[in-house]
Amino acid sequence: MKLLKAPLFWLIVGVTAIFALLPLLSNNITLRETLVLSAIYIILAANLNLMIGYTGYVNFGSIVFFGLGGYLTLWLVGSHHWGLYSAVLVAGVSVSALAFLLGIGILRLRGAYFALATIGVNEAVKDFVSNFDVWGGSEGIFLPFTAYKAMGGAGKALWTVYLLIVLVMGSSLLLSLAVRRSKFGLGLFAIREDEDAAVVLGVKAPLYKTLAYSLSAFLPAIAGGLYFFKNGSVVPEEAFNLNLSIEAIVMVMLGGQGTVTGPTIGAFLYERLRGMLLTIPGLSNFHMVIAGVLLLLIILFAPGGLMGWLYRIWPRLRRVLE
Amino acid sequence: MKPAILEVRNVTKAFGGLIAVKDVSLTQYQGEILGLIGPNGAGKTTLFNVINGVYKPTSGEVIFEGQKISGLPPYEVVRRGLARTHQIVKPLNEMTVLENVTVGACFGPQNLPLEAAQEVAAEVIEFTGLGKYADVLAGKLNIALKKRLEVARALAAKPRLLLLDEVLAGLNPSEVAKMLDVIRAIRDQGISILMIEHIMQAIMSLSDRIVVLNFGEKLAEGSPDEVANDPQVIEAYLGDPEMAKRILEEEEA
Amino acid sequence: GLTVSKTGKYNVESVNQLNGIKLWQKWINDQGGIPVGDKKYKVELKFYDDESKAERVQQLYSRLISQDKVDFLISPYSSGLTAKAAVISEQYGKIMIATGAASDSIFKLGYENVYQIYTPASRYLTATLDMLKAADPNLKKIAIVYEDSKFAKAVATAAKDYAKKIGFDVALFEGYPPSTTDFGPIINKVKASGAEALVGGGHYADGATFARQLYEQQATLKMIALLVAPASDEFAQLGDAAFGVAAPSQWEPLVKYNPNCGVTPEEFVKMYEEAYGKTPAYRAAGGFAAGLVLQRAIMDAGSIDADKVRAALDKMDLTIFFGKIKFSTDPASHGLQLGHDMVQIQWQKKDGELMKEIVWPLDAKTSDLIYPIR
Amino acid sequence: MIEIVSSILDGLLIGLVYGLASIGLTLIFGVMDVVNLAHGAVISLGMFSLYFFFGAGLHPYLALIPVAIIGFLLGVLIYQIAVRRILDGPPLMTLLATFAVSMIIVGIGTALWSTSPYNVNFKVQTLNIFGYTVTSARLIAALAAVLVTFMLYYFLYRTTLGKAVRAVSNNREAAELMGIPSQQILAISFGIGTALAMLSGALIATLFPFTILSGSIYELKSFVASVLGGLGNPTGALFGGVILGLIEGSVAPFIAISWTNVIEFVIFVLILLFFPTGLLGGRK
Amino acid sequence: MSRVLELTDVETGYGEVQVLWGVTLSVEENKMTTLVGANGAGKTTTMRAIMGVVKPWKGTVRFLGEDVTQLTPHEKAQLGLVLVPEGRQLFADLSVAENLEMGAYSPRARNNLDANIKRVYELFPRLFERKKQKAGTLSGGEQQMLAVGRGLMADPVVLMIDELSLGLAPVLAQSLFGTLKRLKDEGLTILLVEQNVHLALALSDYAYVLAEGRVKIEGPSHQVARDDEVREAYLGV
Ligand SMILES: Nc1ncnc2c1ncn2[C@@H]1O[C@H](COP(=O)(O)OP(=O)(O)OP(=O)(O)O)[C@@H](O)[C@H]1O
Ligand SMILES: Nc1ncnc2c1ncn2[C@@H]1O[C@H](COP(=O)(O)OP(=O)(O)OP(=O)(O)O)[C@@H](O)[C@H]1O
Ligand SMILES: [Mg+2]
Ligand SMILES: [Mg+2]
Repeated sequence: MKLLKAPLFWLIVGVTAIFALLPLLSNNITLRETLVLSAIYIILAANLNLMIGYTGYVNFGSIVFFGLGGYLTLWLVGSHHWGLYSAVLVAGVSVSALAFLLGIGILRLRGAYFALATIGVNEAVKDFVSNFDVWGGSEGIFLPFTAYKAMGGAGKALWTVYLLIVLVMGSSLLLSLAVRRSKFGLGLFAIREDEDAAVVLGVKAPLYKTLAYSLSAFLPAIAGGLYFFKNGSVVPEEAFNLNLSIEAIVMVMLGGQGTVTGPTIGAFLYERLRGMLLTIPGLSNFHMVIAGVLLLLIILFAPGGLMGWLYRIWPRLRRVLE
Repeated sequence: MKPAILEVRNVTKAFGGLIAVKDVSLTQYQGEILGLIGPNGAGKTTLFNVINGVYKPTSGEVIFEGQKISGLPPYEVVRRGLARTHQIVKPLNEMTVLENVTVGACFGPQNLPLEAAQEVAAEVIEFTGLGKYADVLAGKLNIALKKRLEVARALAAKPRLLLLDEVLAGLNPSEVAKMLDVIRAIRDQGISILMIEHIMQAIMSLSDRIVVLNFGEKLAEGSPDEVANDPQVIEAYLGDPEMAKRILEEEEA
Repeated sequence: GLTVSKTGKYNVESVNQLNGIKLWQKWINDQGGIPVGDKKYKVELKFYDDESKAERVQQLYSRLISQDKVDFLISPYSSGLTAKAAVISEQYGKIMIATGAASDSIFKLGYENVYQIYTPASRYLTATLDMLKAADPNLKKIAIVYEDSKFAKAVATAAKDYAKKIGFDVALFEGYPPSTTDFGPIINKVKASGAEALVGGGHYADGATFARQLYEQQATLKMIALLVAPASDEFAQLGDAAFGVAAPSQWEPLVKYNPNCGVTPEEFVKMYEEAYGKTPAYRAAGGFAAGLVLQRAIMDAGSIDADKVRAALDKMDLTIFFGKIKFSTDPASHGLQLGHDMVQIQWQKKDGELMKEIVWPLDAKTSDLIYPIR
Repeated sequence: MIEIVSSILDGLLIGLVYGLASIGLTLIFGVMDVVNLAHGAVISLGMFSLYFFFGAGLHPYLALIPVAIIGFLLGVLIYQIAVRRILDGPPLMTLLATFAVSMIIVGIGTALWSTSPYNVNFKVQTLNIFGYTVTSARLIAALAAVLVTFMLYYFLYRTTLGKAVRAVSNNREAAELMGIPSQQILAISFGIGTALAMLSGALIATLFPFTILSGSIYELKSFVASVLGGLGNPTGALFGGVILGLIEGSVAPFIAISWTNVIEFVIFVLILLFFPTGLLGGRK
Repeated sequence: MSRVLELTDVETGYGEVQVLWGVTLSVEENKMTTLVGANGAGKTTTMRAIMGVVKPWKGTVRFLGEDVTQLTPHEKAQLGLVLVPEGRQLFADLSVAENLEMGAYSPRARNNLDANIKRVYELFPRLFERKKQKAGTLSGGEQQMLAVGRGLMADPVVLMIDELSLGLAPVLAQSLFGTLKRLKDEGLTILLVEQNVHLALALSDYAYVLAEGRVKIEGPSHQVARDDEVREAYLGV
């Protein structure tokens, strides 16, 4: 495989290993809970990047995959007593399939219309689930504690889930890299730059972008399943939190869309920034303002995202950190 | 006579009330360079768009190598061996020239894997004289280079028929002459060419036959000489080709 | 340790609750701390802002446990956030006193370390319906309109069953989305249903808006009882629209309980007014009560060892200034509050001034129920 | 029957208010292709401005004038600080910048006013027309929406400055070459868009209680309304708002209220599938 | 005879890529001056530098004796320096009439709006027929007429036109050249970039040949037209 020769491949493997081993070896739970949120954000950003950065379609409502994955998983585990592994896999596959069908419809829209329609999809699903009694309606689904016992107790279960989330994170990044270096990725880039031209050049745009949409749903759905399993419950506002969706766009753009490294760094920094501001005492009332100001400063002075800025000051980086 | 590669049969294309192409039929033979001229807004580009599937004809059909292609989406049309360039260039701005051309090679009729496509792209780039720009982002090229990029991308697909829409616009006479050599070389590879052009010396010297459109309808068809001397064509399109010379003489007098 | 929603949608409620907890901390530390054997433990509080966001709660509770090494936990505000925190507390076997969380369902998931202070949702409106029955035995049609959130829906569903049981006809049973500001369509439906009394609501913002629009749109109802919102003092800002609106409340400053431990209601109110310059609402009382219950359990256990404290909590049967406290020990609903009961308040006018009066239970009332109100 | 009619009429009135809320958004998008994520925050600010002017003793409708002026100045400020520099940058950066502005506004608002609800308490008349009850505040808000849309239309299509706004939105460089000070025009447009958002917030505040976060609901409605009408098309936005309101009003009597949003968003997505640039057509 | 527009040692480019390497040229009143050069020689860039669309890195642009190097494009346009840009750049969603009105946005042009609009409609009766139509739906030739018409509305002191005949049918190109000659005869100062080098040299008074961002040859047009090097490199003979 040519992929194995890419420096970035090994970097991804390394970062994933660090995520897994650091809290494990030091048995540091705070670190784990901090990293789990980073990992989730990285998963969301990396997969969203397949749409925004690679295909050029801004998905405002990407969180819908995450939420549906969470719901399906908790429903299967909670009400049907499935094991976690099979539940998240089924959730991933079904959400991905659903995205494919949905994509056939809404990917005919372009630009801001697509972006805003995805908000509509997310809100429609959220409101539907709020009314859907099989999934507990607005009360959501709460996992009985026995679900953790089946995995050797809460303590062990949460470690397992953490490692799985890190694995999904690693897979998301490798997927980003693999797509980027493939013929499929080249087709997506062409669509991003000019869809009409791409079609005339022979790219099957309707199929390609629907595949990208569907692909970008798979791992977030699994991550949603794991994350909400860890939380022990899922309710509509948390599962389909539009704001988190928009924050995911912020992470992608902050790091630099279209690259593999950018969204990862963007997600990590964004989570750390918000998390740190929350725990610094004196700032309590103003942490949001400070986060906003910092974000604005970054945007104004590094408008190409962090990667754009890094590439500019150190062009050779482009070859290593794609 | 050689067999036909492309047949346009009674094609009409309307946008709302406006009929841009009206009942046009034409035939292109294998290995031929066929010129398409006509006043601005005559429907030339629209006809191209119908041929390669960007638009569905309102009525009529397009036959390529004996098979009906009208109604197929553009990506299917390319895969059958019919590539085109755009009058209003459409470079993939944030991708390099090499990547642009690779897209053409990758998704064309040969459906090459990525690496093979890159090799083909590199060859085509040399052939079209874009060699030193291979790693430049396409958005950074000037208009003339972008036009050349259009040609390179279409060529990389290894089509059997190539549609060229005003690829000479914006070139000065010497550059036009160089580009004519490139086009002839393409034809010598056995690729048939259908081209739209407003630069008369060029199209007259290059084409085997010429079709003239006016207000969406076919006004004339024939060899360059026949067309150039057709009074209808002169009135609607050519005007007085000797004007420049006349003005020059006036000034000097 | 605990997290507090200093920002986000729960900030008012949550900060009130924190004030109560802080007051307890000061009170006990002024006495030298919690007496355990011959030692006295000073109470130290550690809290973070959770932005009312679920994704932060687990991160911050883990931090409290493993980094700040707190011994006991108090829940965040709201059932939703408490459920997230419970997963973490359970994982480490840390005891968490849940205040500001009235859901029943959290306590039916098999958790062993979570203890509820509030009257659970299933019993929230039952007393209100009893009161209505007593005031007007002939009234039949009522409307139950609730905020479509975990808490309010649970309350409303339990109320519907109870209403049917005691002979009411539920003419309209409907939820509205939590972010609703325009109640026009709902009020149209209430009018169309022919209901004569309305119970329901959800949290503060929606309840206040609902009450105001019921008034503006001239819905003629004999009684209106809403969750949460009328129990807050801010509700008086609605002016005429507040008049006559009733609410179940976890606690009121005027209640007359005779505690067998800790402070009396009067003492608590006085302390609170001195500390914060305003009368405490029930959330603050709940905060204080959470501290008190924890303190009492530690004293009973004679240790801060989690197992011993847990045993003390399981055995607990107290009356404090907040009312009765007794936890379920049934494994299927461990930690659920069984002892505590709701009181009913109504906004009435004294000398043209809007006042909150206790109207139910009859032995605790400060004024008679006004009925019908419109 | 009367319930159904009044429900639909209520829907119409609230729909006009949604329309008003979305006009500012659609204007800014139409002129400079910026999806303004600070829109909701600005609407909230409009609500609070009205609250404070009212608290200072000004009649709420009179207070609309200073609110609009503040909105205009705020818009110009936001444009100059956060938008101007990156307008020519990568296409989505303005999304981030306005998101950051939104965080700053909401953050400051939360610190100052917490997230608890505020209320503008002024006596409104209730009108009773053929058994249909409507508050005068609703009627006035709806009429104001129509009036403002008309004025904006007149401005854009009949005045030279308005045409310059459209010219800049079509082709900034060409406008500059024709002597049109494009930066000034963009700042003015952002100012007008923001003023409209503040105005709509102020009008909503006369109807409903609000918190610093309330604007986000109207931001969402604004997205939907302006897409339905066709992005960048002010009349379309009003039209889109009315459609939203009518959907809400006409389904409410027949199904549980909590389903209205589902229906609304499903209809929204469906309409888009058939009219990919909105019902009245807008910018692509 | 006065020099209305003068460039001295102008250098500029895009990003880090330098395109112009010290261009010095001048345009005289009531004359038509032509800029000739290969693709990418920097003709368009020169015009953009004159207008300030790209800022000159070095050198000065003087207009009517004043140093205008640092002015923004709209300020220059208001002084009477008007460019009809490459690729037309119309306001596609505005009507023909509105496009013309926007051409006359600057205060000095607004005073003569009525007279100018009449003149433009006389020059291009076709535009009068279509004045309500959206500019974006015009055919290529009509768009070019509108672009020139819009430039004239600005009441230019110097009219700069980039690629007048690009993509135009021969008959239309001839008629536009005719129009240009008439405008010149009426006293307008014109700076022209045109790939139809034969015609451009025939019509103009003075010519500059640009190569790789530098002026290579200059002189009266008929002399330049006879220059052997020019004939080979640009006229294809
Ligand atoms: N998508 C469209 N919608 C509406 N009208 C169109 C569309 N595309 C082209 N037209 C109109 O159809 C007519 C023919 O246009 P077309 O682009 O085919 O002309 P052309 O012959 O290529 O002209 P030119 O030589 O100027 O390029 C024109 O009047 C044009 O305005
Ligand atoms: N926007 C841009 N960004 C980067 N480089 C550019 C840009 N526009 C032009 N260039 C480069 O500047 C050089 C000069 O271009 P310019 O457009 O001035 O040439 P020109 O003489 O007008 O050519 P043409 O005959 O093609 O119009 C070219 O090499 C071109 O690639
Ligand atoms: Mg054409
Ligand atoms: Mg040029």
